[in-house]
Amino acid sequence: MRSDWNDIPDEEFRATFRTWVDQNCPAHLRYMRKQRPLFNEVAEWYHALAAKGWLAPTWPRQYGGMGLSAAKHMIYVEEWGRLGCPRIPDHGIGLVGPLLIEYGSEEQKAHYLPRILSGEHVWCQGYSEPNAGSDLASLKTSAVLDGDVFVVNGQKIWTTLAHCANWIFVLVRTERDSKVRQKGISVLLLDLTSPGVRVRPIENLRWEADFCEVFFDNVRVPLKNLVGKVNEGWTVAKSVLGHERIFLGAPTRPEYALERLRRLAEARGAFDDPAFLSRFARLRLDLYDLGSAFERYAKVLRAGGELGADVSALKIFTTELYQRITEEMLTVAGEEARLSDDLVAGDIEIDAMNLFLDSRAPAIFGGSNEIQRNILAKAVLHLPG
Amino acid sequence: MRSDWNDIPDEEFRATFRTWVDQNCPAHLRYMRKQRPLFNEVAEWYHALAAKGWLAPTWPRQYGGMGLSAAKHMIYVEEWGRLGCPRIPDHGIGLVGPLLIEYGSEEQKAHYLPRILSGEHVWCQGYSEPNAGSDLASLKTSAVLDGDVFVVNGQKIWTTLAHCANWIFVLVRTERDSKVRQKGISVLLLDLTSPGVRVRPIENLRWEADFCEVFFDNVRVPLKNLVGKVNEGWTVAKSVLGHERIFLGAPTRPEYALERLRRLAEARGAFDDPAFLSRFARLRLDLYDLGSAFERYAKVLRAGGELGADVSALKIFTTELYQRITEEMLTVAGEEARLSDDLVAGDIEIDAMNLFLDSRAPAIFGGSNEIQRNILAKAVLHLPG
Amino acid sequence: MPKLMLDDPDGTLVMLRDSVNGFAARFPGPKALRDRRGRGGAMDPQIWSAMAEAGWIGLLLPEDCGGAGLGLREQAVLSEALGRALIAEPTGTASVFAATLLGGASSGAERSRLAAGMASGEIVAVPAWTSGAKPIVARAVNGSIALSGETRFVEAARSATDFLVVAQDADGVTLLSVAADAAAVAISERAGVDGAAIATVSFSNCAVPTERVLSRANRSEDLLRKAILHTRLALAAELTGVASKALELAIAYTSDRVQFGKPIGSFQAIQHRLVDMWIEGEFAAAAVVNAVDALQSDDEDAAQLAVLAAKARAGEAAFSICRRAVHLHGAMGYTDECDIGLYLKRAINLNATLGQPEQLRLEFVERESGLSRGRTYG
Amino acid sequence: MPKLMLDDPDGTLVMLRDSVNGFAARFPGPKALRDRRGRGGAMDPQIWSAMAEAGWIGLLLPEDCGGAGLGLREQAVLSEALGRALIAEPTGTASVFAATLLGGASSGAERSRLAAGMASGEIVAVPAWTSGAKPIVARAVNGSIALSGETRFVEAARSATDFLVVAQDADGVTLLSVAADAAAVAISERAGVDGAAIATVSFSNCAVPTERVLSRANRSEDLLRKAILHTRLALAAELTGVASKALELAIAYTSDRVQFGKPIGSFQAIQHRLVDMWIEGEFAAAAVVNAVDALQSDDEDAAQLAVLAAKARAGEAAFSICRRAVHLHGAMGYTDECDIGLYLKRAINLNATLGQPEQLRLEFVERESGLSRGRTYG
Repeated sequence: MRSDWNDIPDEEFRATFRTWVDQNCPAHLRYMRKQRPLFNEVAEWYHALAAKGWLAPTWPRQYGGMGLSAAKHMIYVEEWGRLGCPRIPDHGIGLVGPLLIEYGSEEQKAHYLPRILSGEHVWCQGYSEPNAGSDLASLKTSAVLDGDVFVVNGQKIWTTLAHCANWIFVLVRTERDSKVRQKGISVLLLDLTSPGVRVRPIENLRWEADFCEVFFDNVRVPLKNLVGKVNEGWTVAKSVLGHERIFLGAPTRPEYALERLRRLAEARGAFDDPAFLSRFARLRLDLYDLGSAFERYAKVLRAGGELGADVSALKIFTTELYQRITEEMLTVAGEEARLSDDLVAGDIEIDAMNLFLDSRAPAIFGGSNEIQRNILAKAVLHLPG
Repeated sequence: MRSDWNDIPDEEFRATFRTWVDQNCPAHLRYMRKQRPLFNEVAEWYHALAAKGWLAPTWPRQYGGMGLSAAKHMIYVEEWGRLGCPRIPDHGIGLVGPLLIEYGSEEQKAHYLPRILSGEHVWCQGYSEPNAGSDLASLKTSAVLDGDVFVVNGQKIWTTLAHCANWIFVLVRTERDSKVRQKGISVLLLDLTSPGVRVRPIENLRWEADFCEVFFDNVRVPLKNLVGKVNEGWTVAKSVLGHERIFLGAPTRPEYALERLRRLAEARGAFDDPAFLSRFARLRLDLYDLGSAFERYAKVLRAGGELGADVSALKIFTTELYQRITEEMLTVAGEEARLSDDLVAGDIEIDAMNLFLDSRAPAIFGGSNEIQRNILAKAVLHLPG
Repeated sequence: MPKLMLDDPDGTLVMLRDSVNGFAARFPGPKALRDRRGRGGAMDPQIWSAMAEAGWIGLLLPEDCGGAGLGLREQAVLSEALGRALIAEPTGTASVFAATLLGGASSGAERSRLAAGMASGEIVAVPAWTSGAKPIVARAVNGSIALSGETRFVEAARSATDFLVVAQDADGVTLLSVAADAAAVAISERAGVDGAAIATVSFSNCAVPTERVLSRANRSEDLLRKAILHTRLALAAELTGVASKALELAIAYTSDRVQFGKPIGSFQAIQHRLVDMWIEGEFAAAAVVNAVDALQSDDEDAAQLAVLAAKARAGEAAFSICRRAVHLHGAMGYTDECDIGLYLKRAINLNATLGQPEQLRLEFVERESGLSRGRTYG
Repeated sequence: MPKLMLDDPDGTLVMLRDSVNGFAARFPGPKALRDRRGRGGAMDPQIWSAMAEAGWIGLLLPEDCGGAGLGLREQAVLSEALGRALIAEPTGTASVFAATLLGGASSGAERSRLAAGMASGEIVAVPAWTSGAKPIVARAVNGSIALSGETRFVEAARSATDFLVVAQDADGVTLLSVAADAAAVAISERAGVDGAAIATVSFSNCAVPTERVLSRANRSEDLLRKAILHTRLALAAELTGVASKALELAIAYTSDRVQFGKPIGSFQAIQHRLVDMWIEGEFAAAAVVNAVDALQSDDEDAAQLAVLAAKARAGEAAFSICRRAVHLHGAMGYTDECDIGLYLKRAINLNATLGQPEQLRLEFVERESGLSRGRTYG
């Protein structure tokens, strides 16, 4: 058995990882326009990672993961991004795995974890509902116990990639009358091929469907698919994001967009206009300083610390910077800003409109920036209620 | 007796007014650095206007005013501004006069109005208190009736030009226990030379004192100095601003500041920098469009209509534009932005720091921009409570 | 909501607004816009004929060639109402630009044919001209005129029956019409953000009979300048309508959407943002009214400045209001099913047509300071 | 509150911060700043000596000339703490800039005299050099050196005992010291926004003994570049401290101030604004830490970029946070009696010193893209 990854010096780990990934991630999958490819579109890469044992960076090695520390995991994510590897449907790896490892029964771990690694189970996450978005605790999808089976009724929405998943881990209300709304919620593992499940993809502004509505009509879920204790799912649900919250604030998207802006501006001669240069300089420095701010939190993780609520600063800044960069692309595009087709810039094509529209999403998802500011006001600045 | 001003065509009125003012407003008082000169500093101009009968533009002619319509009054104010005439201490003309004309007794009108015109009485306005600013109705200065005399105790603050005034019209609480906080408030006319009054000027960021604290320690005010009914002063107090609310949104200050910015930029060669030109163009167009927006409300007045709450849009825009222009001045000033002294620009001096600091005030006074936005959200957009 | 405040002594403007509302009930803008994508961006002939029937196409055509003899006030109000209703046909170019060119063209059979056809909806006359680009060259060859060159960003090219071509000949600028199905005309389309196709139209030594000349040098230059001026005004008005409706949708959504037991529109941060959006919308409307007023004076310089300001302000306001309105719709705003995204896309198209705000602002200050009196167009 | 997050294995940085807090209790910054205005902008010798006594003046001087041998990490933390406490003495120039020049100067009696005097507080050595201006000219005359020219924006000129003059001679850049009371030195002062006088110092054929030469061509150029680099870092750190304290004051005021029965800091629009201010402050602190780290590597290009970014970010953040903090203090913020205005004025001074954000950002992208490798200073 190979040695512990965490004992290898950072730069050696980085080089090892980078070399193998560069050699093994198929070229046609690099720098995909799609932010969220379907499972089938990236299956070969998924299986290659699994075969190498590098699919689950943070799972303990006993479950087939790499057991990386937060610091090593950051390197893993950074190199992945730099090499333009596609995002794989990662709810199983990133959410269900950690959830089961912390709260699942031994049977659940033994059954589900290998099937995530093999790609037999493709997972999605059933949290939001039409009237429970920012205010998740007001969710209404119900699960009523009938013998040793939960009967689930209700609807989820914004369920990313549900149309290529066959399993969903779903937050349901199992107790209707509790005074504290966070009580009475449970987490179930639900087979999407069960009778009574209907999935409807929702087209987004970019004319792609990467999220769905999922309807449950008397869907029967065995009691053994309950994770943790009944009515105490809120804690389970909220726990799945640990140090990974830092990645919501990673500079990846604005970095990519700024490079596209630079190329477009070069092709259009915009750098000859000092007024553009002045606006570009502001964006460039925002990105540079975002790197410094990201490093400030990464240091905490490297030192073995935990992140506080203050890490939300990164999420707000990076998502709004991404928007400002793509808005500038439309200014540089001039009359061509009217096109949804990509813009020709020398020998490459720049997906200006695709990026502009894509940049609308991150300021909403993962907790809207307004919610993040509310949290910071209370948890960090301790402002009065 | 001369004919009704309102029967004269607008352009003829404008020309008549402009010619006389240009000939009679002393040159050394034009374009003063001080926004709020003291009475003595501008007394000669005050008396000249009074002698001509042009001191009180909106008072009815029977009280010695010009009886101007809102439309004619706008011309009066515009020309006054264009000729760089100084602001005179105008609480008597603009506030006390209209207040007495609407709510005062015949005796009060006969006694006070002529003394305003003669300059014998110089007025200030006692509304705000240390804990009653935006939330004016929470005022605490008390007046207790003792026979036919009110005994006044408490403190006012931000009382503009109290140190050159000899009278104050003051909002006091005459009833402590009413449930509606707006009830139980009265308006008194108070002689500042009375025993128990103390006035303390407050220096502002520009090292000038244009407002004061006023302390009342058992000050005795005759009952006959009550305006309107006791405990019903809130309506009186709120009524004094009618169509004049439009002037809070007048482009005067940003107009002046932009011209100074233009001169400074010319002297510093900033127009050779297209990045500056681009920022300047935005400010210039903001000012131009402010003119169009102002005209939209002025048309309502000219047509004899009344202004709604929506006129606050002008106040917000003009005060924030004023700030952005003066901030740009500091950018153009470069290392010289460190100076509080005026900047030499060719053969003139530009008071960049003076304007920058002055521009901090209008976004606060006259109802902070936050309060204006609250009002607009409710009264114009009808957003839920 | 922000709205063009114009005197309406005889009620014409109210009637225009009412008729657009009635039209929108029959042909809902968002549906038509979605349908257009399914057709690859081509116009819906039924909608365009209905608009012609309503008297909206070529509204600016003078009475001497069958027009309604209505003016820019009416056009501004019409465009604003179309913007609000998201009736996203190419009104700015195939009606306002075309009618201004034809209205000032020399009298003659071709002008009459085109004007009558436009007004009846049988002819779709699409201007072929690109701001700042290499002009189309016209040469006299064997008693006809040969055109060579290309124009970019042509709307509704595939639906055109005739192109109104602004070309350069030895004497200056000439204006002529070209049958859209002429052999030497090639159309290459790209997808526009709001579903309309945007084309490059090329003329390869395309022979045009001299009867199709509509106006010659000097006069054509004035005409072109005037057409740009009128079209920018119409675009500004349409943008104001788009902005106003997007704001209305955002207010309705946030007043309705409950989270944490309260409508999100009751949260102060949302309220203040909506107020700022409203102020921008009000300023856009005021700027357009100012431009309408200025165009009715004799001072062309003043009119140019006012129109530049109006298009810049309305474009910026519409883009910014729609962006924020999308955000205020939360996840719903990021879906194609929700109308608000269509307003954003329409705003982007109109804002990018005939000059984005930055460019227009710079032109304004240059014009005002007399720095570059030499430039005529764009 | 935003704060420089630096490793502090031996507790030096905590001690530094504590000692500044203790100092500020004895010499409260706002009071000293107000007093200075009454003195027409001159330094308070008592405060400067106390700072020297604390070991803060010439902190960067190497041990070989009596310095503490501390580095840029310590200087950054000191400057940040001074900024927070509003101890508005000319630390950036008369300590950091001067110490960097002296630290790299040639060994010799003059260097030792100045370094020892700086550290003891008896000598106030003020750099006389203006970015981008016509340099002071040095000519050899009768065995001494004659200086002619003027430098602008010199802080604490009237309090200086010696000027450290960067002059141009036939070989390049030379560095020498001039007695401040020399006959041919003229000082003309103007009022600075934070009460410190800002002077133009002129040299009219001023004779300086050759013993006062501290460093000659080539080396002086490097020294000057390094002095600018260090001073910009120190200014950025000081600005971060100013910003952090201004934010703290704004939070305290809005948490305290009750209107409509609630602290105004409970209103969501105010909360979100404070959060945005806090984010700016955090980014400023992170940018300064990044610059400190970069300066400890061997990559000078990387260090230059990091310092440009830090000064730009911290300057912009401090100016913007202080402006908004003044506004959040309402009418009180507009008075001279309230400390918050002093923070704003201090931020304006520091932000305008050695490059405003716009200039620094442009320099960053030019440097990064290699567009103008020729420029050396400023």
